[in-house]
Amino acid sequence: MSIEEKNNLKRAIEGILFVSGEPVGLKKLSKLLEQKEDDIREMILEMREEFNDRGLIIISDDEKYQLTTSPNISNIITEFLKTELKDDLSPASLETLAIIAYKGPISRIEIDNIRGVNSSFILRSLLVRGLITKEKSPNSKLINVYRISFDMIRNLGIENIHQLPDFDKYQ
Amino acid sequence: MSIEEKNNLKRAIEGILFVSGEPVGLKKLSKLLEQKEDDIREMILEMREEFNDRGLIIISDDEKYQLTTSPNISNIITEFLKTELKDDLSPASLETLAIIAYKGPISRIEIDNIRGVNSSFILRSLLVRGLITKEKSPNSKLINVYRISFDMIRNLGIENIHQLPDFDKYQ
Amino acid sequence: MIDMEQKIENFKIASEKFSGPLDLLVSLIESKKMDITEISLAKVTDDFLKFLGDLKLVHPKMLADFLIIASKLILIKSRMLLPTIEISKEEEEDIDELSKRLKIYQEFRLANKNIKNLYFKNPLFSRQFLLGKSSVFLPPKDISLFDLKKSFDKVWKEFSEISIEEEKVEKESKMIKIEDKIREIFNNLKERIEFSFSQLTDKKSKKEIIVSFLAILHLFKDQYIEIEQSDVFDEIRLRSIIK
Repeated sequence: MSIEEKNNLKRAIEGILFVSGEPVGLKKLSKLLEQKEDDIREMILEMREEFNDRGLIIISDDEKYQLTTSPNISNIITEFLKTELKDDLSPASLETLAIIAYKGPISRIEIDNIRGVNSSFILRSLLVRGLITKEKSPNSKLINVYRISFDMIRNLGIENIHQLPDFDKYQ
Repeated sequence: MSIEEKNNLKRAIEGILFVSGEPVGLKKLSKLLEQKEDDIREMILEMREEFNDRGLIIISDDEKYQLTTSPNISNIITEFLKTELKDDLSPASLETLAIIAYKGPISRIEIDNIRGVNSSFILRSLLVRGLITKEKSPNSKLINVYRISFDMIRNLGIENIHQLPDFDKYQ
Repeated sequence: MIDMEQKIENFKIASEKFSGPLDLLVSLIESKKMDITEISLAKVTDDFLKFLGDLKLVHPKMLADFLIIASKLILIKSRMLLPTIEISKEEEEDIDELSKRLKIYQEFRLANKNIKNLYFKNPLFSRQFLLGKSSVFLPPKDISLFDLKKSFDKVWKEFSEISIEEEKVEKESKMIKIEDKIREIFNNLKERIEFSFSQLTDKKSKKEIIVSFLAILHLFKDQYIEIEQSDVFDEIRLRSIIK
């Protein structure tokens, strides 16, 4: 392979590992990139060396690869996660949570339509904080619906969602 | 800063952007890393240059930064994610997006004036689709201004809005 | 008669095709490879009015925007045809402003092309927020039932107001079908050879009057009727010329 070909291959590997939340198998990489497994393995070895000064590393297990943050920045990452997850809810997050509480189970499209803005990021952050849960819609397997989590219901000091003020009025 | 300090800072910035996935503001980075905003800005400039051969790039708008895949691996990532992304734009949506991209942040009245029609419905639909964002005007709290979203910047495959063809001509 | 029915069937131009009156106007001028001048505006006036007449279904909000431009075009055209006609300073400024706005609009059409060319050509992909992090219960501090209800009340009220407005517009736009109006006028004309615009629009809503006006413009253009008006604001008389 020429240097340019090698660089292209490395770029592609890095991009794939970046967008994938899970470890990606050597076989899958080889098939997708139309390259021999040995060549992919070699590229990843080279990448690991080149990544020396970087904030990311490639970890592997059982011929599967994953991109993750380097251990020497773990303190700052922990700090970052804390601030992201422990902050008070923004008005936009509270509004989304309230819609899910009163109107759940409800799909993202319905939430977006009520709010008049896209809610993808807020939904994701409410999910990670465990304030809502996601499940497949009983009507369509392609659609996810959201509802308020049981933990959050208890945190509000009620036993079930029907005890929300004016709950019946809004149904 | 010594080279080692610089490298540490860059590692941390990369790691935070990686874990977040979403755009992260300069203020937040500066506070978290306990460094001056100017220094962070400079580090990101250097990182962008160093990322030249890599599969990832840093995109930015409004003093926020996001780590994304590089435009020259779009095809392979699309294949890997098996996503059907192409989401068609009507002439009215396209026109409104173009005005906001080249002239944003811009108010509805200014948009209406260029288009010669009322844009409230189009703006709402672009907001719901997550292609634009709405914020209070820095000059008046009563006026909302619109700018294109990071999602839209990503859809356009550019690092920042100044990379749009003929951007300066419209300023 | 069959010809007329056929014409109604053939009205294919949808208002979605153009994003507004400026878009239509610039398209018409560009299709004739002309620059934006008073002369070119006068030249495309007929085509502009024809388009309005051919509209199958118009969003009432947009219709008003189209009509404002139409009235300016008619003014420009009348001045071309009758150089002796006197126009006020205000009207003069109006014409100037229209050309200016069209030029700005035309520039943005290049911007549209740029956006269209780039859109999803080489998209960049990001990671989901905190991808791979499993969910842990981290409740916000001090969120009460009352906060939740207050926030919901607010967003629900705003949403209900928008829905009502959307429904209203939907209903109105369903009512305003130019082709129905043309049909109605056409049938009227079959029964009476001549009638006035005020007879036609008696006790009708403002929007219906506008649509009726567009409909008679259309019938006039296709030479189904003659229109006569002796002076500004005088009664408009319609006469059938169908053989």
